[in-house]
Amino acid sequence: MSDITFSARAYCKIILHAAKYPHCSVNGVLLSKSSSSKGKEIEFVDAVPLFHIALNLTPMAEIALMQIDELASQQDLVISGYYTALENIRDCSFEKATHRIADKLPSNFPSPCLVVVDNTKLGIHMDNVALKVAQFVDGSYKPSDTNRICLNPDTALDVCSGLLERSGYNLIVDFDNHLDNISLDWMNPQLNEEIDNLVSVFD
Amino acid sequence: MTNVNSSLDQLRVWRENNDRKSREIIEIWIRNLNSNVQKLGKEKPLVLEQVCIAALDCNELGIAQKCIQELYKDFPKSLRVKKFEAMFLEAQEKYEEAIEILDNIIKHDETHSGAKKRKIAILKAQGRNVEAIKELADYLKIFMADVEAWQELSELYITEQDFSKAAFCVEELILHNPHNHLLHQRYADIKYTQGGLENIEIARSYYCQAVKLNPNNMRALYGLYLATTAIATSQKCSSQKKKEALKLSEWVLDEIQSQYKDVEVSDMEERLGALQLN
Amino acid sequence: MTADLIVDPQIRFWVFLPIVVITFLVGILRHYISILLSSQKKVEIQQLADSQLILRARVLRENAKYIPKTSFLIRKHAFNREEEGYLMQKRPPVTQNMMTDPTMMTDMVKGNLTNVLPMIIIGGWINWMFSGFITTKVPFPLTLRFKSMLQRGIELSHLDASWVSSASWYFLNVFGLRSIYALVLGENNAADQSKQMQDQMSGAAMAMPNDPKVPFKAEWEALEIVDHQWVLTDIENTITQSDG
Amino acid sequence: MPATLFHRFVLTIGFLSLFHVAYSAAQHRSYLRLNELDFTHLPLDVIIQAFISLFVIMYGVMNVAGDFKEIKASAELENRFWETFKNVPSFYTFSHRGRFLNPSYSSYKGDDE
Repeated sequence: MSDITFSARAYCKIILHAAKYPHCSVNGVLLSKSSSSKGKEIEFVDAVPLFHIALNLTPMAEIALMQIDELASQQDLVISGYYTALENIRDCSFEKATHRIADKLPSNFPSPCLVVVDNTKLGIHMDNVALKVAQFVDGSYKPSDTNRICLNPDTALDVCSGLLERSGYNLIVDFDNHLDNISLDWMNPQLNEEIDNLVSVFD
Repeated sequence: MTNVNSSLDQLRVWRENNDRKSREIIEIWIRNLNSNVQKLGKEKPLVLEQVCIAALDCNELGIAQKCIQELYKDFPKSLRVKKFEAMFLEAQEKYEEAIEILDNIIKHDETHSGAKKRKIAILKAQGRNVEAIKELADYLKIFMADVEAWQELSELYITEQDFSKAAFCVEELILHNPHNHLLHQRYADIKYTQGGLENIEIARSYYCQAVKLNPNNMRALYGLYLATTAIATSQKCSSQKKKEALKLSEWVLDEIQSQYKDVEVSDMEERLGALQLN
Repeated sequence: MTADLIVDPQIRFWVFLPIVVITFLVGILRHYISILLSSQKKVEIQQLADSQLILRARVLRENAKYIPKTSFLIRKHAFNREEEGYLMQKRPPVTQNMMTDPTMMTDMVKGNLTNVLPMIIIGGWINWMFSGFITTKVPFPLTLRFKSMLQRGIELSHLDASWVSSASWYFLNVFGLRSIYALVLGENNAADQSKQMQDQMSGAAMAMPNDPKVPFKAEWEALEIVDHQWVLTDIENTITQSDG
Repeated sequence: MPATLFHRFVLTIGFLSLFHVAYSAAQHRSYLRLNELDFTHLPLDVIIQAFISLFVIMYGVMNVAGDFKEIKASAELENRFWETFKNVPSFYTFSHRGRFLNPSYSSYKGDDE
């Protein structure tokens, strides 16, 4: 049974965001199709990287969520997950990863996911998914089995490695970057193109 | 030779800005400086230290070792170089040995703040944030005017979500550097996160100050918008206050829009429209 | 144009310039000798903490207007509390006997070696070598009282007071080259003798073990009378107005 | 704005001209002394040259000395961002993801695995 699916875009953005700021904790939100919001099956089609500076302060998160929500709803997407990568390489516990955004998600989406990057599994050439997922069931986040996680397409890992090799992390823009320089777009259109190209190459 | 000079210029800019561009620094080192260590001139120790830290950041232990050796050649007895040796051990997660070296330094010179800071950093690296906070607070009882330490303490408190103490640390930073818009904005962020009408009003004032010091601080503009709308929609406020807050929020929205005027980002109107709906 | 003295140009080359060069070079030499002899002064951690405390108190006093009133009051309380306030803490009086502490003795000997000795030797030598010359003239008239200062070694009661004798020229150089040393050797150099002289004058106070009580008391008083006025009270209106 | 060769040249010319003026003034004084005339004022051309060289020097110095700083105390801080401001070198830790991006580092080998 595999019912938590990450698209190449979502997966690459999470990993690249973690790779761009190796010495910081980073976070962001995951988007899925709003039509698929039934049951426990979920497919994350995109990710929006949010912050790498002072994650626990809320004002900018509020602003970011407002804007993301607006844009997502236009594309029939909904914020359905929260991802984070913790600063310390040994840290990948869900307790430290919880965040106000993760606590608020259930009001927006029935069974959202909390995703933590497993720092120990990272590498330029990855052979398995470096994520840990907890899904919101019955009032709390419960860790999900790793074999429930899968990637779509299967080549997403190769795409991600390809991006890491050519320093693709310099392309990714998170909301903090946008606030420092508003001409950078946190929707990452350029990176999306790059990912789509690579996906078609590996197909 | 021109390569070396331009590399040194680039490194100097990053050093002075505290930029932690470790990957780029290592790239420059390998490409231009590694074979020209003797040509670094006056800046040699500074550059070596910078490269050493960057190398430890990227786990390039060979490069770090070379830097430390070069430093030892020039300053065989320096405690400062010894500190880098401790950091080298740290990067390999040999924390006990690192602490031993640091303790030696402190025994030698009781006032060596660098070594004491490294010991706190080791606690942080081990994930023992609470102990790190305690140690740092003790450190600040002696080195009360150490701005760096106050800043680190504020970051630690924010990660531990102890916002009132984080606010105290940022206040201390503001006292030392009252013209820095970043600090005012951070203080307001913390106050806003704490919530409650009183705190949000303080947040509004500090966002204003940040905007006044730097009209292009987007975080402060957005924050000011949030704070004013929160006041305008609050039930506990007098109508006079609400009216003022509303006026201010309209002004800020105009400012935000004019910031985005020359920027080509798709769907900008929708993004800003999301603000107005609330 | 009355009674204009013409000074022999030879004096310029054999008295005026040599004195400048000698004093300058001696200063440089002294700088390096004192670097060689100087021993790293150990700072006591308590002293360091005290100075940081005073710095923080001063910063608080000066920039208090940038933080909210409650925050200021918390800090003021911490500093000025009756019993345990930072500025009220009692220190056991530190008494250090100069004779029992060998490092202090050597420091004193070294200080004398680098400061007083060369001063006497070079001064005496200059007086002996170059005595009795008129070297230069200050370009403005001076009253008679300056004669003892500017015309040391020349006992001519009719000479205009603006003429400078060689011995006085030496002393003018000793004191006047300070900024040149700062330029050549950098700030805080040891060649600056006049600074050393000032230290010697207040030497008694400096040599005493550093007692923080007095500056603490001053800082305490200053902090007591600070009237907290928050600068951000009316900031909302000022920014909307300033930007039109 | 870096000091260009041109501005250095202007500055040198200015100083040379100023020294020339000083020398002319001294010449004038000695000429008066030799002719036993009383000093009233310097000749006009000397004064004019003095002023011109003054302005030339001012122009040169302003361009050679480098950029002016803004008078507002906060002006310099406007170009600082949290991106760099948050970095405190003496508290850097190295137990982070940095190592996995090192190509020679295949995967994390912790002793707790």
